[in-house]
Amino acid sequence: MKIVATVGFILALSLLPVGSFIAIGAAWAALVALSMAARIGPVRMVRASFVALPFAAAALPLLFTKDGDAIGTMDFGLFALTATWPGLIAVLTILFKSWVSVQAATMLIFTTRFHDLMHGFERLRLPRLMVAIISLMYRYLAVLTGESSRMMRARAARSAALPGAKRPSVRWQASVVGNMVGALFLRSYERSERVYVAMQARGYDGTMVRHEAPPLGLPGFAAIGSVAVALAAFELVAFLWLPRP
Amino acid sequence: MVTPPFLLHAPDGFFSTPVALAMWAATIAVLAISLRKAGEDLDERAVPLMGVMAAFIFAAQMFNFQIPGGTSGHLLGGVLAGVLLGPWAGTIVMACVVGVQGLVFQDGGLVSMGANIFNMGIVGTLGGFALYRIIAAALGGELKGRLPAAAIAAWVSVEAAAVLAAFQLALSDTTSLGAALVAMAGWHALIGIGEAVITVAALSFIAASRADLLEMRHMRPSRPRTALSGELP
Amino acid sequence: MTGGASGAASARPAVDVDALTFTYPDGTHALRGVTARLERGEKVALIGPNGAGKSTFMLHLNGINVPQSGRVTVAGLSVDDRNARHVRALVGLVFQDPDDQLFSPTVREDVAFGPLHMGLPRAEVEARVQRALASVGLSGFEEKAPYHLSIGQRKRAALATVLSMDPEILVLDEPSAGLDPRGRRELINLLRELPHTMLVSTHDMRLVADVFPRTLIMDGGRVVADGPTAKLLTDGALLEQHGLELP
Amino acid sequence: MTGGASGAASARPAVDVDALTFTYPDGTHALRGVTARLERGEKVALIGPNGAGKSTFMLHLNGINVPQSGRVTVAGLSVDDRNARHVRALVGLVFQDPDDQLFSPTVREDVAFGPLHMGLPRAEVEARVQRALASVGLSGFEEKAPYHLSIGQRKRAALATVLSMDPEILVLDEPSAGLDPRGRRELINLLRELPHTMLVSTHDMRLVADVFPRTLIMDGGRVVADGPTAKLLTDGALLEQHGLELP
Ligand SMILES: Nc1ncnc2c1ncn2[C@@H]1O[C@H](COP(=O)(O)OP(=O)(O)OP(=O)(O)O)[C@@H](O)[C@H]1O
Ligand SMILES: Nc1ncnc2c1ncn2[C@@H]1O[C@H](COP(=O)(O)OP(=O)(O)OP(=O)(O)O)[C@@H](O)[C@H]1O
Ligand SMILES: [Mg+2]
Ligand SMILES: [Mg+2]
Repeated sequence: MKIVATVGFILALSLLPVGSFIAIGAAWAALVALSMAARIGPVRMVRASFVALPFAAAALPLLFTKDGDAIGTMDFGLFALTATWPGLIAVLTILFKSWVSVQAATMLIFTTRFHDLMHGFERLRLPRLMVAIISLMYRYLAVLTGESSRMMRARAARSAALPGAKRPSVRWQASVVGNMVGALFLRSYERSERVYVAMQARGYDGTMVRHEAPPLGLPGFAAIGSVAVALAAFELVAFLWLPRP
Repeated sequence: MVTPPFLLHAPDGFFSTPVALAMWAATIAVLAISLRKAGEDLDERAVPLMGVMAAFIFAAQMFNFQIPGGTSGHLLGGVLAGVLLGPWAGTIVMACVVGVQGLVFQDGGLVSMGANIFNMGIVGTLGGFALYRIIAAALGGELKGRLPAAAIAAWVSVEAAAVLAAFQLALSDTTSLGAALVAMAGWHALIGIGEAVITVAALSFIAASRADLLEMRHMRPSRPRTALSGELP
Repeated sequence: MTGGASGAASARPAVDVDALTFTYPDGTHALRGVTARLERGEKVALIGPNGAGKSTFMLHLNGINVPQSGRVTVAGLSVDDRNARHVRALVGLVFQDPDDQLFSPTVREDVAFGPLHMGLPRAEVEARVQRALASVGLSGFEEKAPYHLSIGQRKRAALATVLSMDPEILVLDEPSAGLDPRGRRELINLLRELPHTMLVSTHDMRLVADVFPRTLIMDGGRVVADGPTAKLLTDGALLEQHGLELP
Repeated sequence: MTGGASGAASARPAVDVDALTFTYPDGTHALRGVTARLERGEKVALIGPNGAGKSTFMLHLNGINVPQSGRVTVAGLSVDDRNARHVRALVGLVFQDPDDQLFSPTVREDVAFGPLHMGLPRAEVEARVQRALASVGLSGFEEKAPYHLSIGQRKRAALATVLSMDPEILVLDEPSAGLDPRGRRELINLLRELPHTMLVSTHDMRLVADVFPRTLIMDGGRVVADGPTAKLLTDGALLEQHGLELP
């Protein structure tokens, strides 16, 4: 349910035409209101959302490649870059859309326990094999990333340098990383065997028995329906009435 | 700060809706095939094996090394997953990795996830593995031939993912094709070298310690060695 | 009804192993003729150097390894491929590393895994989860992720995952590894209180002396000594010979 | 020449830690003012319950953690971000799980990692590898994969990976964990023979009594006792209070 709403929300955002800053702003305000209701400080959400920033670089060239009124020109001698208004608007649209989308996804994670997320996926007909793999993966992420950070720490502990000695080559370092990956693989592979035996010992024979996710029922469908209607209305308003530069 | 291969984890908003949905459709189709194919040659060990292996790929991506200039390089893992787990299971595992990264760690968006899985999981693993097989066969199929095959496949898989992402960005009108190609493909040509070195080192490490695990396409239970099962023959 | 496992078995030994051998596919002879017998309610320690075959032996008691030659009988039920599933409901096996045993996202799901796979109804599963957690002192931890538990708590949660299957016999591999002295003390008290028949492998001689009236020593795939703990653990020459030491 | 680390240092303490505090990013106050001093050549045990801060403290001695407040001086060299790499050549840190430490395809490459990283010439690296392996009794294992070693051998190989860096000070985290009694005995002899200044954390009270003349007890991020092992380990009330027990 929340998954559907979140994906719907992001989809609606991405359908918005270039320059719909007001609509994006409205969507963001709605999100912030929701997050207040769920008692996640907006600060936490905003902080989590900055992961999208590095990607901004990918959109920047657009600033210069759209035709239109020039804002300014940077002269690099050999060639000059001209930033244009439509370019600027396009870039900003992308950045805002992506920033608000990331916050929507963040909110889904902050308000939903992993366990319920998995139930959600089962309802969405994600194959059981994948649901089972993802829950196990999630469980062992902490264990294996713990192992990999201890390995990196052990490497750091031996990464001494004598004053004046030259730095080890990048190639050598990359192959050390390769060795560490190989070592971690063997540890993980053996772990998977032990986990399998532990599962077997408790009656596992190839099928994961779990409590069935409680069925969605009428209220669930009604909720999804109303979210869909709301998003469609939002979309319509954004296209037809809200001013864009 | 900027860990380059993760530029392949596009957040939402960078792909236009039609591009994102088309990539989702392609991804779902390929995953459905992979699930069926993987189901054919994996037994009841599949769940624990693939679950732990997905966590492994994720954890292995954490190992990094300093590149002069302040950034750091690390593994992406598509070809490695394909070689170790077989192409179909490897594809599923990579899809789970990219999926969890997007869903739980905001490393890549939800609507754009279809494209991200396609670029890294499917092209990287299925495509990378196919290339690996072809080259390895051409080189005679021995371990000596398989390592260079893995190296080439690893480099190509990263480069191909980057080029594909560049095309998707251009199609989405997010950026111009030329700029995207130069930025993504150029940068990832370097990243790909790191990927190749790491993949080869990892495979030769495994060959030195547990050659049996490289022999089989899908794995059977072998000797579990707990932290305490001491003296080996 | 397959063997009157609970009622009629009281006259029978809990575990009866006869001339058991086992060779791993790579040719390692891990067991070279193990014979042993545990009465109902007995608590027995299994000691021996690394590689003696202790873990391999324990995997036989619950049908994960099946005898290549010789015979294993648990509560009157002979362990073979056919009734391995039934045996697993009788014998609770706990592994050394709790991270291997706790593979679910929450403690509740982990403790419920065994009962669910036995096909029990929902209410019964929940009741057993509560009972098992209470008996290891972890009531209220149902929704916690195993990742957030301390090592001592994870060890106890691992024990709860098999207690919920209501086994008659507990088989524990190295339960005290990694615990600090206080955690060890708590474990010792817990093992003393549990009423089950128990076979416990360990390198911790203090634990052996504190909890188990009887001890088996394994070395080289055989049981090389079997008797009252008080007697074996004072026999310096015997211990020395098998790489062990006085507690 | 940065501090005359080897020659002039003999008058200075090997390790001098003053009012050290450390808080993890998640807000855990792991160290709340640790003060301690080790003279050159001293062998000191570090004991305390799980979570006392022992491992966190040890990571400071080699610059992996740098002091948030307070001061750490090793062989006259103050440990900070700037000379962390230099300090790592002086302090050999061995972690509990040898699998964290052994990440190369052969024992030789693992033992050579430290010296290679220090930029030493090839012949010198090889000589150090030989010396380090000999001192832990693993000569002849150069080409073996660490993966194929027994747990006791892997523990010793992990020690060799730092001995090859010729450290002045050895810092070992839980060296005896997981060893069977014979392996423990071998380790005890090895630790007795090595001439280095040593700080060793452990839960193994027997090991403490057997090897270390002096003991530090940590609890709650502080050093709560420091004195001759013979005196501390007979003070039942003190041990009890910090969740420890008599050896
Ligand atoms: N899966 C396996 N394949 C091949 N050999 C194995 C396997 N597991 C264990 N062995 C070997 O079988 C022998 C017995 O091992 P086992 O693990 O039963 O010993 P143990 O007594 O439990 O030792 P520890 O005290 O170290 O746990 C050892 O030589 C070991 O190397
Ligand atoms: N990476 C980390 N992030 C946050 N907290 C941590 C981290 N590592 C340790 N801690 C916490 O810091 C405190 C001290 O931990 P530390 O590992 O130093 O204890 P220890 O004395 O070594 O315990 P043990 O005997 O279990 O090894 C504990 O409360 C622990 O939970
Ligand atoms: Mg064992
Ligand atoms: Mg510690």
